[in-house]
Amino acid sequence: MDFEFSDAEQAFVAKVDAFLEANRDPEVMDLTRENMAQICDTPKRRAFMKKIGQAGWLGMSWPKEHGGSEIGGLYEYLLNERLASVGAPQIGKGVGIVGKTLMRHGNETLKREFLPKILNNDVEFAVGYSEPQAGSDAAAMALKATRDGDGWRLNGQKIFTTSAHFAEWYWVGARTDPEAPKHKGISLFLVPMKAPGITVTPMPTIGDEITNMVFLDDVYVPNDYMVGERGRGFNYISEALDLERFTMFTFSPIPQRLDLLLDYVATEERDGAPLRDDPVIRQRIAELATEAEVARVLGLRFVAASLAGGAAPTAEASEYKLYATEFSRRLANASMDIGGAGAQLRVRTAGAPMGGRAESTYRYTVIDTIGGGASEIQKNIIARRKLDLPKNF
Amino acid sequence: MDFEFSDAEQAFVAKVDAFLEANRDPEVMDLTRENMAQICDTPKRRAFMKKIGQAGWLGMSWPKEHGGSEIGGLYEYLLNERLASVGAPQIGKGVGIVGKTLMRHGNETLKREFLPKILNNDVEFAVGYSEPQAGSDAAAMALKATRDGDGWRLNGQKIFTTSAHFAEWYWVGARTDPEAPKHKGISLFLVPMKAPGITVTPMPTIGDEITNMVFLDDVYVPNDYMVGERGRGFNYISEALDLERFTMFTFSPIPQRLDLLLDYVATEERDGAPLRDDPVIRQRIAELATEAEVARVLGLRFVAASLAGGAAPTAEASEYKLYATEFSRRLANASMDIGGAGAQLRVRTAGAPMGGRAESTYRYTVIDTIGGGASEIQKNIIARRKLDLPKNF
Amino acid sequence: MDLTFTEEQQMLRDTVRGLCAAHSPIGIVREMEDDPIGFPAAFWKQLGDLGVTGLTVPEAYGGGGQSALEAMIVYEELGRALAPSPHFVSAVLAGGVLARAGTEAQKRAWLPKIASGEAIVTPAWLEPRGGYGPAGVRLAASARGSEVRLSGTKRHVLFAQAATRLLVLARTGAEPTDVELCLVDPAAPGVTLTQQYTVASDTQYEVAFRDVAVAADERLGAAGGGWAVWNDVMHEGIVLLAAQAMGGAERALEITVDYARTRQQFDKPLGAFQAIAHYLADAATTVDGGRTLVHEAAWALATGRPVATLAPMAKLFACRTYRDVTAMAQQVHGGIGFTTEYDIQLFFRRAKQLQLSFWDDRYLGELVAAAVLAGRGAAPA
Amino acid sequence: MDLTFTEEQQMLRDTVRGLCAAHSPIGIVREMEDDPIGFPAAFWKQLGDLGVTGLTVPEAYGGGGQSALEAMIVYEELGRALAPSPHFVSAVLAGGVLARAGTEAQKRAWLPKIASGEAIVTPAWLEPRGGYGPAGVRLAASARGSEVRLSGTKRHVLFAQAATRLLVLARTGAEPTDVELCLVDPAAPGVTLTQQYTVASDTQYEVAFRDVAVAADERLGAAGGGWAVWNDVMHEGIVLLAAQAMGGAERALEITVDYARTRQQFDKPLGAFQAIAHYLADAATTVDGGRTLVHEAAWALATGRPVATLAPMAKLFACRTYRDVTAMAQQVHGGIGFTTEYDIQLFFRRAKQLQLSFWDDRYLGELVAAAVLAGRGAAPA
Repeated sequence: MDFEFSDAEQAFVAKVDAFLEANRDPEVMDLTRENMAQICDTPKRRAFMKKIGQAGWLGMSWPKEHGGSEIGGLYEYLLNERLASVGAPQIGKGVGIVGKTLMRHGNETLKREFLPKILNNDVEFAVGYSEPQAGSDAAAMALKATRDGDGWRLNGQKIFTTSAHFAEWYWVGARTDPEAPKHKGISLFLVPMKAPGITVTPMPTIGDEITNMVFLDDVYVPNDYMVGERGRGFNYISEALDLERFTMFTFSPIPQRLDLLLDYVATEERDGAPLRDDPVIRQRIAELATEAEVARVLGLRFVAASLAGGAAPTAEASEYKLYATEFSRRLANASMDIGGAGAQLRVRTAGAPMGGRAESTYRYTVIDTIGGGASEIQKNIIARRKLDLPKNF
Repeated sequence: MDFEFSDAEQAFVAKVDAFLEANRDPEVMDLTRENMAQICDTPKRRAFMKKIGQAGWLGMSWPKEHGGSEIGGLYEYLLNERLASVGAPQIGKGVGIVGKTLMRHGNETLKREFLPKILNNDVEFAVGYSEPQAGSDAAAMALKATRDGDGWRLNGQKIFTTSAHFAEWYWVGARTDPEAPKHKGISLFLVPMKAPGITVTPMPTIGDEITNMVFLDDVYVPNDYMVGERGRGFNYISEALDLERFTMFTFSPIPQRLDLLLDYVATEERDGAPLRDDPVIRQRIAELATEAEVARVLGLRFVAASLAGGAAPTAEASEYKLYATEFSRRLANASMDIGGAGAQLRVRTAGAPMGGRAESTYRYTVIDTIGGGASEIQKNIIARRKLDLPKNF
Repeated sequence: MDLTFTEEQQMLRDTVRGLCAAHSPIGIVREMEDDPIGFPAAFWKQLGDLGVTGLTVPEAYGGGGQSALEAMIVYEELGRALAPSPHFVSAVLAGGVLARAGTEAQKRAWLPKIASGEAIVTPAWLEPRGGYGPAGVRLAASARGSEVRLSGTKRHVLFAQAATRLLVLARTGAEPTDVELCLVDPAAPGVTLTQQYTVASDTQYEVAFRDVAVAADERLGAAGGGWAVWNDVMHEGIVLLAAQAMGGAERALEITVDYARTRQQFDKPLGAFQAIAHYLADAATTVDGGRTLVHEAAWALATGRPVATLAPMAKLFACRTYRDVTAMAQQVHGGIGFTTEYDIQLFFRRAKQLQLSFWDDRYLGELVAAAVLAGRGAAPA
Repeated sequence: MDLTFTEEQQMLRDTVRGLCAAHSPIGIVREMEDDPIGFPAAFWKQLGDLGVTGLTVPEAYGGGGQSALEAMIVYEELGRALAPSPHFVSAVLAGGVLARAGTEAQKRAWLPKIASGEAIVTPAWLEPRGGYGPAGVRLAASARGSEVRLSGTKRHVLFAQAATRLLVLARTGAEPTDVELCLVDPAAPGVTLTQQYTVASDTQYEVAFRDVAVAADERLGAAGGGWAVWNDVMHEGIVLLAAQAMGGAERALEITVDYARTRQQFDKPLGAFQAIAHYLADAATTVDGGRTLVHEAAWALATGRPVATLAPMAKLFACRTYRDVTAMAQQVHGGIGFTTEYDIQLFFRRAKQLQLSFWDDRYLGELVAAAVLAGRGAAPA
């Protein structure tokens, strides 16, 4: 039993930290963007990610034949945790679900076109699975793809496409076989975001950042840009989720926010009395710190299970995701309470406790327990996969 | 708007209190019996209840033609709350479900035999609905009643018959029509507990008191002792529940236990420091006192709705039952925590905080959120009846 | 026992609901977010014209002389509609202070204008690094003859830009309750307003006072009596805020129940999932319980019963319920509720703010504990 | 990173599980409830014979010299089986104190006997109206030459009737840490034992000391150093109790999941109701999280890392989880779980006791807060 990472892994973390120190830039590393810090939506952020690629840190888990270094997903996990800890953009969809799915199932054209660009961070992707009538139930997606000569015509609407307003390519699921069972009629496509017929409409969120609706009106896609086999899209989506669990919910923002709160409590006073001496606050701090540690070790447990190989550690992933995100919301709520009346003030408002991040986190973390499989979905998974209970819905 | 009872109602309460004061007896009024304080299982308790009858307080809600005083169910509610507040036995099954169902549906023989005895407290009943395979789903009861000449033969098993070890008569549901739909094949019978073929087996509980299994082996019941019409037993059971809501879950034990805790906090010290000065305990006390008040007014809300007449206030009853019983368990748990290491000590153990009732309540209240419709059942009812949501199970 | 409202009370409710629908519909509520004025002028005028603004101001000073029960009904409706107005700060708090502590001349000068809505008076109370109690008041009031001079900083001053006067809580000595109340023109020399942005996007200002002169006739009540007056007024005020919270919670729950009835997931309505149905049933229970508790507190106020226990209980429970119900509501709404387009987020953000404003859980808990432990066992050491 | 156990550790787990099944099955656990001795002699003998009792006692004194990781495995298994034994009080606490603070002669006299199980030494620590900290120790130790005399009352002394010696915490002066540790024969003149009955039906005594003489060679460690030793030993001990709690929670959850899979309600298994399934999924998550936290704390102990944060976190979280999981388990079991016939109530009752024993949530929370705030910002005033 060993709860620490190996010397080699720790050396890698130190190298990443040194890199981050050398590349400090408040526009690139912005903790106030909370969950959205991970996206590469500005030129500076893209340039930063290009440097990450130059350091050899894109494609670490890829096979050498495709330009990767085959050193295992754990390093990508460690990298992302460090990136997240300073609010820097993270490696994600490109080296993750897009690259890995293309390597396994894509045709040669797609591999040649996209894999080198991904490793060099020359392309940003947007992912389109969710639709207005298919939320937690992705297999219910309805966007239509109909045959048109040597290609397809896509018609319909996607929702919650976070990167649609800056990405070049759309990784999008569509129903190619309306007669097939729900899970078997879906195919995956790669479509340029600038393709005629695509309209992107921003959806502002209470997390300050935007997400997007994407309307596809008779968008033509050549058959070569179908990913893998027709009708197997849902399988690829599920497989990629399994492959990409390492990067699914970074933990670092939680200790980072807890530190913010602890430092606030350690230094702030109310009516001349230090908050740190307040027994009620001390009890709440103790609970939060303890639950944060539980969330952390549930993450390690899932990482360890992933490293062990074998079947995908579905229940471990769900337990971690459930606990960590529910805790994230509790922490945000407690930070507001401990911040008191001032905690209602927003980032960049004079005198806001914790730099206003108590407030922003309270709004941002709403999505934590929803995105990437809502808490209720995680509980369904745990009940069935781990506890072997009957279907409950 | 008026949150107080009328002058007449308050005068009645004062009269009851004076009666209780005049009849103090630790064997009759025993708060340590917690939920089971309500049963008349000893000669002294039966004698006490006979006095209650002599005071004219049995059958207050009964029509005059049957010996009642027609002054409304609210007085029975007030009486029971006062009885519960001192741990005295309460009026219950006899004047309640048995009496009221007999008056509405019983034949003349049964009315003549039982109604006067009930008013005089000359009979104790046990109620047999639950079976091993029919818990929350009472309509699933399976105990068989088969025709035998001019009567019936009962065969099967009941469970959780609390009063079986001292009652004279068994008010028992049995399936007379196995081919009928679940809710329509049940009939109600009155059977002497001493009838040949009845065996009572005690089931000790973690609430110190016992409940019982009752085995019926070819028990003969004359047809006259079927209550009302064949196959309508489930309707009678449901109707009686609606009629008897006033006495379904007495609130008084909650403020009584809260007082016990508040007095403990007000007088006890730890390491020389008064508990009452402890900010953490003060916060918890504030929450408990507030939630107790919410439980109380949810009870009043239900009482007020009952008094208003019209449809049975099902949702109000469920909200009160759900909230009050869940709170009852939280209060018990908090009393243990505030009592500290000593709280693990039982009633009649030297030095036990709150006379050991923190400990006993912690065990007893387990049944609060289960008996009389588990919390989950109450939530189902609220979701469907109040919120008009679809069936969720 | 009677938990129903009179016909007049029901009419008042309908009136206010109608006013909100007509003059502060949700689109206007959204427009007012982060606005420097922060409330719709037409709505405010209508509240004044129809006598709602002056509802609880004594009749002798142009008000309606109604009880806390009527005010509570108004606040349930304002809470449901999220309708922004300076009614609470001006008519309830400042009006309450003036009615209790003002001289006859001060009452005549201000109460009728407050009742009509013509004047808006808003308290300047909280300070950086200060709590909700008297010790939190540190802004210095130094005597210069019959004048006092104010120096210090206030925060969370609602609607300061639109205010006719600020009701300032200032410190006159070292004793905890050496607190003075006085009226200050926000345009007076030495007063600086800076808007501050909040989770509820309401309209708050930081107000800096640099040697601001206050004349004798702008000082309210006896020296050193300021905190007691403020504390009394707050006990009435928090019952109304509790009503506002329960109105908001009730409406947020309705919106969520509607959503759960219609939104399909895995081929059935969300509300057919037992987990979701049980969230909603729990919420319905705490909302009904909280509302009844608030009704009881308002009834106690209206009938002159003590509210040292009930008033803080009401705000504690109501605001916690509002916060918890809206957090649950966001979860049930899923991703779409995270977008600003849906209304549920308006409730979610306001709920947390209301919980932290005008006495938070911690401060209220202390009040409740003190009240329920009073008279039991030995006196505190 | 490696969260697995070695083959040897797995064998140790199997051995202890086997021992519990053979010598402390659930029927025996029930027989031991409220028993004046309180543990099965055969089980205790087997633990001793197989080296489990002495597992963590230094090899030089006849023990196994194993680490906290091995001890943690043992406690998970004892917790699963609810197996009663004086191992914790004797080998962990008293053994830990002796190993740290005993003279060579004292160690030679006691550690081998503790390791074999031949001697049982149990701490006499808590007192009426006292807390868990040093101030709670008020039993007076008055010096008479090289002897001390003890007068006072201890409570919650586990297995006192079966004990060879009591390890008494006594007060020698007014400073908080003026605490002395000494060994007292429970049969010595002036010592009176009274059994006390508990929620867990375990075996506790109130022990009264009336001018009880303690010879110099029965005093442990330096004067005034008693509390520091006790505090260190407790930090190890609570990690094992946390393991015991998680073992119990895990088993209680298994029992409940089994019940939910088989018990039918409304024509389907309980576990097919989403509300129930979600209770169980939440419980599985906190049990897995708690177990991993306890493993980390034990690993930190075993590798000499600091545990000022992790040890109290582990007991705080593990005991709360055990209590919450068993309360949920009772609810899922319904009426039948309220009868003593079902085993779930055995877990439910023990869980609450474990949470209140050997530092409760409040005390642990203070330790955690102190640890996580240490070194941040300004030093406390």
